[in-house]
Amino acid sequence: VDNTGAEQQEVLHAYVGAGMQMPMDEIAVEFEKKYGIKVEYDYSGSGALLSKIVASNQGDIFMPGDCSYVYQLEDKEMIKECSNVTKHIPVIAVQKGNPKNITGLSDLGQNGLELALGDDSISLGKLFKKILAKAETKGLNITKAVDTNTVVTGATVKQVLLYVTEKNVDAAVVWKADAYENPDRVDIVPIESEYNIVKTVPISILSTTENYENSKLFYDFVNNEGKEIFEKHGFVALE
Amino acid sequence: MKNNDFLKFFSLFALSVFILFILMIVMSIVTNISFETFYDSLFSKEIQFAIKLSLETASIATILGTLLGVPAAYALARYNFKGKDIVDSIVELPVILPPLITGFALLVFFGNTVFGKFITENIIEILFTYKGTIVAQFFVATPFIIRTSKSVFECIDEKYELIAQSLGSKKYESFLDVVIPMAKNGIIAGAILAWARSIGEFGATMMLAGATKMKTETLPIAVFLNISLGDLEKALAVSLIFLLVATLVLVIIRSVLKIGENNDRL
Amino acid sequence: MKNNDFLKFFSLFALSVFILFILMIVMSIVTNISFETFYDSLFSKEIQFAIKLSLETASIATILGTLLGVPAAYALARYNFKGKDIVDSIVELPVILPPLITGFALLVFFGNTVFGKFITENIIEILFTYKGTIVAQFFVATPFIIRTSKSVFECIDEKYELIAQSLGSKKYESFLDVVIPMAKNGIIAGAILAWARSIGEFGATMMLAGATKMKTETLPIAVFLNISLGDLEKALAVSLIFLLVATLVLVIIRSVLKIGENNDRL
Amino acid sequence: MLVIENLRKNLSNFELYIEKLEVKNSDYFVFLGLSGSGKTTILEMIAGFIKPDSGKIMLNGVDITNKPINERKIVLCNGKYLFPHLTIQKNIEYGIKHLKKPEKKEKVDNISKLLNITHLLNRKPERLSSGEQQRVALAMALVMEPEIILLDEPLSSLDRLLHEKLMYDLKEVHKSSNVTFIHVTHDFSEAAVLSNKMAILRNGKIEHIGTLQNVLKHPQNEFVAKFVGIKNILYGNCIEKDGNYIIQLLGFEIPVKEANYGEITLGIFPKDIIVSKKSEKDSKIYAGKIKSIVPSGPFDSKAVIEFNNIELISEISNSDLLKNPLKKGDSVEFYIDSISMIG
Amino acid sequence: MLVIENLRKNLSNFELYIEKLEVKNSDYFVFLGLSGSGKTTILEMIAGFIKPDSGKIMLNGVDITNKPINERKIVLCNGKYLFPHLTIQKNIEYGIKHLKKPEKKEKVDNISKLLNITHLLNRKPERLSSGEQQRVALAMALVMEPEIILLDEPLSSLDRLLHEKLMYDLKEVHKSSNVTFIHVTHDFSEAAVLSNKMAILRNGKIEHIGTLQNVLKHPQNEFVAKFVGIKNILYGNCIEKDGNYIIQLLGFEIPVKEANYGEITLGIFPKDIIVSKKSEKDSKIYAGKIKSIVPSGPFDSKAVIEFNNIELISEISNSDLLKNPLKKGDSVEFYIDSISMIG
Ligand SMILES: Nc1ncnc2c1ncn2[C@@H]1O[C@H](COP(=O)(O)OP(=O)(O)OP(=O)(O)O)[C@@H](O)[C@H]1O
Ligand SMILES: Nc1ncnc2c1ncn2[C@@H]1O[C@H](COP(=O)(O)OP(=O)(O)OP(=O)(O)O)[C@@H](O)[C@H]1O
Ligand code: MOO
Ligand SMILES: [Mg+2]
Ligand SMILES: [Mg+2]
Repeated sequence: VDNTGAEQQEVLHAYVGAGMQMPMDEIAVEFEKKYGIKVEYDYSGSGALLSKIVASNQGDIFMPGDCSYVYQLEDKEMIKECSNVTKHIPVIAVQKGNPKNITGLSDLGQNGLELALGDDSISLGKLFKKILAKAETKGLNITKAVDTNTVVTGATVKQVLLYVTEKNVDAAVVWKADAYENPDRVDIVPIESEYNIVKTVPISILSTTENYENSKLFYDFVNNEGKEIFEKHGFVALE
Repeated sequence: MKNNDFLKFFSLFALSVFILFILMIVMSIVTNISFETFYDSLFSKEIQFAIKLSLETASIATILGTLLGVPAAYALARYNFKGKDIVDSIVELPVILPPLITGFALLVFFGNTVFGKFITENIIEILFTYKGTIVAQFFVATPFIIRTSKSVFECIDEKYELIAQSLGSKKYESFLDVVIPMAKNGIIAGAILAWARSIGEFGATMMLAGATKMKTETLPIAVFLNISLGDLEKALAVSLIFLLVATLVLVIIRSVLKIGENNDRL
Repeated sequence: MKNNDFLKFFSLFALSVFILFILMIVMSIVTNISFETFYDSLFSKEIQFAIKLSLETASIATILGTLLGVPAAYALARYNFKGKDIVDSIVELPVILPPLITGFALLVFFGNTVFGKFITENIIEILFTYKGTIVAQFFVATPFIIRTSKSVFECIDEKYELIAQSLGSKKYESFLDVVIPMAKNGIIAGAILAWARSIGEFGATMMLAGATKMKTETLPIAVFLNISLGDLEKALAVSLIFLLVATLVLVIIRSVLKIGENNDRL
Repeated sequence: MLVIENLRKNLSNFELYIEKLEVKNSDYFVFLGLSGSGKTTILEMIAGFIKPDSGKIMLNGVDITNKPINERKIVLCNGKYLFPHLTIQKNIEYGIKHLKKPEKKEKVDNISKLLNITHLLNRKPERLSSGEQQRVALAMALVMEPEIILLDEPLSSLDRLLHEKLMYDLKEVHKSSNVTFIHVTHDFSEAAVLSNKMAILRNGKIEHIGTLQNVLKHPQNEFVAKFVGIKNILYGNCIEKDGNYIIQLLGFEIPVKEANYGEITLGIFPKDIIVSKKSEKDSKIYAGKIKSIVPSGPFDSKAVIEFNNIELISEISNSDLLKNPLKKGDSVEFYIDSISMIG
Repeated sequence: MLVIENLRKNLSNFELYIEKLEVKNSDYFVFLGLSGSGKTTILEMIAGFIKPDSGKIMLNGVDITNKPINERKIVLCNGKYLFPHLTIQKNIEYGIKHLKKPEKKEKVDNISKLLNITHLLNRKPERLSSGEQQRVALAMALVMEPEIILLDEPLSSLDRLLHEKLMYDLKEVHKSSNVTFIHVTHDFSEAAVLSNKMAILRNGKIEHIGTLQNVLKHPQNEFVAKFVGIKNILYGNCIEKDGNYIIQLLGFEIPVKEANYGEITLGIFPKDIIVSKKSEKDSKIYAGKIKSIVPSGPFDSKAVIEFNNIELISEISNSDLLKNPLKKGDSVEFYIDSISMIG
């Protein structure tokens, strides 16, 4: 089963947020071409990955959907190095053709609109709470209305998005990159920049790594060549 | 009998190995929680809600599954029809299917098909409510009831029913008067299994009902949410709570049944 | 017999309702896939790998589970010891525990406890390899083998063993010569159940072995990854592939066993 | 009257066929047959548990072949199938559960007294002996006052003393009710004691229907003869001589009462070959030689007597043997007390 | 020789206790008892299937009480427990599986011929009749050439004809081997035919050990008497008179051969109360009155004779009744052919 080929081939174990499969798979191919080092991704929700790292005490690279997860590990002194790679931009995903004619954040308070959000336990959920709070300070009081309209909260971003693609709800707040992958099923409505808060996707080297040199090579590769690939997949790279 | 006891030694050894394995897993959970976290979790409003919701939905799903599954099992045990082998296999599908896929398919069915939409819109709101939790649990639990009841029905000599009919009962009367009481223990065993399966159900539940706090958050979902938060200790604490609640209920049910049995013998 | 057939009507009706429910779920999957997506998925390298890995790990886990579970079941069926009731309940724990919690606890055990670490570092690398998949599947599948085998052993009159011993066999010989062949069908039924449970196992597998493409990606994990990708259609296609593979294998095993049985009767 | 006509049932490689059978009301009818001869199958068709492939079953002129089980007024009772979850009281009440309480109580009380099971009413069936279970089953059937009660080997698996007691009880109960009893057994002496009429089954066919006397004296064929205990089967010629009928058998002549010309088959019970120097009834005395002698029970022995190149089996009581000991090779004289005509 | 001493076993509310029992080598020993009397329990202790609570079992001087089952050279055989997954051939070979192939084949062939099961060797047990299954079980045991073969009701559940055949076969097989047979049954006539010696069990205790003659003539107590078929139990005084022993019974005097002073219990078999005007042996003739008469089997009837305020049960052959019909109320004369001394 273990057909890693050459037995002594060096392998990196990287925990990567499941939402970044597309760009990261491509990066792994390029990286292996260049250095002959194989990268194995363990995809899952960022929080699940965090728990996994703490529980298993193993791994080289951690790339969650949000910096906060890295901070938590830093508190436990499990992070060697960390930098930001791309932006994660929250957007409103609506059903194809935008039947409810949603134009921005303010429309999410519409009477009878059905809304799916991320649970507070995932970064997207937490972030959206902050966005609503920010909007309040700027005079857009829709927190209550949004609360009423929220028919479901999901435990992963993909789950939240799924409810839109499956037409179970009218709109959902997701990362732009996720919505971007489903162009034939959802339309993207940006959140007005005055309210929006953008997250950054970090990459970090774990202190549990047993091969710092290779980890560092990959870390640098993602920070340089990787950014281009991320942009190809709808992410907005950081300068 | 020493030279002969290799079998006893070996089989008890195998049993011990597996038991130890399980206990180590449980210990892994227990030793990683501080009492405080456990206490706080147990008495947090959210977890109290999750306990209540878990117990309620699992019980309702089990009752519904029993009401539908027991007659279905009887049909499978007693009547012959074309394609019975296939029907038998179809009944088992929900056991084979990973809950994730099940939940996904249920979501598609209720959200995206004419018939499913009709139900959700006109009869009962299933998506994103605790009713969805029940539907998902019902779906994965009922096969256990059908399978167990079926094998009990097959064990009960059909002559008891025929003799009951010979004594003047209608067919459905002989079923209710004779078959059901005789199959009681087997049916209950199946229902317990189904209940255990229901209360632990996670994948399908999460898809269909969502993971909405204080609304559709069952104990397994609470664990998942805490894992997502990266709060390892709290996740483990909730896991332990789940373990205690489920075990407690099963032990109580079993001992109540045992007392009932002993009374029978008096 | 018209006035009497209410029972037949009602029980067949209940059965049909549940079967229809399942079929609708399956149809929800099938109708949302284009043939192309299905074809592409089926013949993609990744899915081919997942099929192979799923079949292999589930089979190995089932074999290991049988080797440990059958003697353990025998011990539970034949010997009396203190705390047997408790042991009986502990064996069932992996059935009650949501796989997510199981996988999580296994992860803590192998990654964070002295004994578990010792195993992973010195004996066998379990975390994030296909061996982890097998361990997780073994853990959730073995209770099914123990439970089924135990009830078959309890059904087999102990006199057969005693008579075999009377005819000169040692205890372990009477177990191997007489009990095992007599319990064969029950053990196989348990193993099939365990296999089905293993191949569908997702939560524990993902925790312990990770969701690494072309390495620990079983079919259910492939479904998960595709859902994570947001590629609904492909997720459904992989679900269908899973369904077909699992059903096919089960049908083949069952019909092979049936042929064997018929030969017995010749 | 129960009438069965052209009843046919195929079960894997077994075929049951009954051309015609009539059981009068209030009769005690016994089906006799070895294991697998189809006894249970017949009972279950009469009860309606299984459907015949073709043919008719009529009760008092009404065709009941396709009547639902619960409307036949025919009850099959079987002590092995008491309802295990109910007390004996509830078991007996089962068939009359629609009646009012006092009425039920009275009926159960009466029937329990009749069958001597009053002290068992509060127990569960598992705590009864097989004999008691059979009694309860009978009570369950009787309390319904059916037309016919069907009994499937009610006395098998009882031990000796119990067997005898329950057999006479059955006879009593039948006499005191006017229900038709149809009883199935493989034990000929049960049939002899209980039945007004019996049918001997083999392989799904009735070989003989008749009273006990008829079966003993005129068994329909060699199977029936062997079944009822005839161990000596001989072939002879029946002729008339001087106004008397005589069977010529291997050079000897045996006088018989009835005429039956031509080659005929004869049967002699072992007990009817009597070793003695003197016939009580002036039957002819033959001379033979003991070939072997072994006990056949506590009081009798089985002697094989060689006589004119054939072997005859005779039953000799042990008390006679005590007076006149016999051993292999001894010469003996004997006479034949009674002969059955086979066919 | 098998010796059992002070063997004790408690099972829920049943207690088995055997003070002393000896079974000689090559004997055919039969345990007789009703259901639940402890027959199976004794056999299983001898076989080693269950452990006694206390006491000793010795075989040829060696204490085997705690020996593993497979080292006892004692085989329990039971047709109900053939190994269902093996052919008859493999079943018979089971106990000699360590032997070489040709040797095995020879042994199996010989034993199969002896027991007439050669044609069954390739079948599975489920396809055999109960009689055939018992034969196979016997073959499985015999082929091992054990010291003792234990048989748990080998003839029960066989039908009449088969029962007789297999019973004589068992006797033959026992004679031709020199294995000790210990056989358990509830059927007294089986014991009468087969045993050299029998033990009658009740409620876990041996009530009587002896030969057939001994059991019939001197049953240890009333239970044994009833068990062997004595239906008349009377109490009398034995005195000496003119050099002869006489039992005074309800005003009459019955001459007996053996002395046994004081109040004694007597038993009379129904067949020994002979209705006749003339005693063959000059026994005393009594006069009584028929109280009831019912058939007791195909050839005999049971008459209750009232005599001097007691009831005697007599067996009268139906052929005698045909000659001299009797009915309720008739006066009859009878004599007593033989008396058993109980105690
Ligand atoms: N459901 C069935 N399917 C196939 N064959 C059957 C079925 N029931 C009975 N038989 C066969 O029919 C024959 C008659 O069976 P039945 O039970 O009537 O015999 P029986 O005289 O009652 O025997 P017993 O004395 O053993 O009870 C047997 O050869 C049996 O194998
Ligand atoms: N395992 C047991 N536990 C408790 N009681 C038992 C057990 N085995 C037997 N007994 C009881 O011991 C008594 C003797 O049983 P045993 O089987 O020896 O009788 P038996 O003479 O063989 O009867 P049968 O003729 O019915 O086979 C019975 O009262 C029975 O209920
Ligand atoms: O990387 Mo995420 O869990 O999809 O935020
Ligand atoms: Mg029958
Ligand atoms: Mg017994």
